[in-house]
Amino acid sequence: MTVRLTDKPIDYHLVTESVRTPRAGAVVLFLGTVREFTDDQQTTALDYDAYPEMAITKMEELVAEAGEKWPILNAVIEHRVGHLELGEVCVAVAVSSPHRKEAFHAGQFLIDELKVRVPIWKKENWIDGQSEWVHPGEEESVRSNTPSS
Amino acid sequence: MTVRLTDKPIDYHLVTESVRTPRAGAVVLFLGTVREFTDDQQTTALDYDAYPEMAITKMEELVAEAGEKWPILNAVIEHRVGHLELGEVCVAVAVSSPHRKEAFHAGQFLIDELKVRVPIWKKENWIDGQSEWVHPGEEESVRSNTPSS
Amino acid sequence: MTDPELTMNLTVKLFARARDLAGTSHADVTLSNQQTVEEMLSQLVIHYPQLASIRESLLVAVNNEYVPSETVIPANAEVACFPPVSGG
Amino acid sequence: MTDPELTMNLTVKLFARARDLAGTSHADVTLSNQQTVEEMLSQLVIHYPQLASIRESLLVAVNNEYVPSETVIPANAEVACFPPVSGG
Repeated sequence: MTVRLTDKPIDYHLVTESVRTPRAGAVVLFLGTVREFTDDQQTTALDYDAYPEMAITKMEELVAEAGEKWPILNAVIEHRVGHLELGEVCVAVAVSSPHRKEAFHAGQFLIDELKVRVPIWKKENWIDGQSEWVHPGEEESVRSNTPSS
Repeated sequence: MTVRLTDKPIDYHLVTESVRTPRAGAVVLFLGTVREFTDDQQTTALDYDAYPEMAITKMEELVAEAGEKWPILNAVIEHRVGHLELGEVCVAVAVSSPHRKEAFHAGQFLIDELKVRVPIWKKENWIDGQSEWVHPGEEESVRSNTPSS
Repeated sequence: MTDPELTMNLTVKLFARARDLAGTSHADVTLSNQQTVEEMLSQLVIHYPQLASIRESLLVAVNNEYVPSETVIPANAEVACFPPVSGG
Repeated sequence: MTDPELTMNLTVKLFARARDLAGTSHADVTLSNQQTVEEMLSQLVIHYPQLASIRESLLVAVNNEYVPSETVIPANAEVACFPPVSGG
């Protein structure tokens, strides 16, 4: 079980290889990638900010919880921080298990919970030059002209 | 949407790359891998047989059905045939979609349905030298001494 | 002897354990016209009695589609017969 | 003036929009001993009024754990304050 933050492009092939084992019959990999369109808003890039120590602690908690819920053999989470261009991988979650059902369940659990528990934030950079932090549940979206870092 | 049978090792990195697009926010990859233990029986290798024309037809049906059920952007299935050693990838299913939920649903649908509809069969080669076709639902398991091809 | 006009020679593709038991990947059966999948299976088991043990679980495909036992086999169809699948 | 024995200087880590609004990643607040997260947030907003607009949605972590507003902040704790997360 390994979790990692990185400011370099994620090598998801390496992430996937690292969970493979002859004891596994199933491997599930989830990739979050930088999407160009959200409804009709066009993104040009994302910036991810993280609270590194707590993000690592929370991701470690998640893989431990997944291991208690399902008989998984290995799980790895790697999350990118910094500036990402369209199409780049922002997160890779890989899980191996003897049978496929628990690999799917654990993979979905890990990414679902990561999105609510792990202190990482994304800022959308829109095509009109504006940028905006994404903070789910905030009443109003506060658009700002802060240039992306 | 592409489906493929191959007697060469599956390059799942290539399969995954082929579904990626900046329109996607999510990619799900499923790998079936040759598992060493099934309960307490130890496998040394698998042999896959297929009815190629029909397998392709059925896999094409599956990706078309997935595309009707969920707003997926791309889906690729590649299945190995022939002799596979422990740990090797027997099938890779990759799906991309704008959001993660449908990528997980479509990926699970494709592998679940592949396993009941697509005419491919596996023969387990056990450590005791015996080999056995896996035919789910057959009343009795018929063990034979046919050497693996 | 049946009228040759009313019979067809059919080669049934066999796979996996069905092929191993029959000892061939292409089983030849002779059917009358308008015979069903069920009747084809009966002919198959007469010619290849080794298949009797798995007959109940055999699936039949005509032109790459699964068909139920009452389906009439059309002329020039590609017919295949195999045990439950186990890919993936 | 409070008794210096009974106050602590706390540096609160800020992230994402909270950091941008406050203009700093490390906000200094002075708390009395035994004050709660809620009271810390009040001090924070007094020092950084730009945070008032997002105060209701701010999350607080003490030593890498989320804590509710009634939690008393222990001495020498690492405290962080940030809006709802959006990783992945």
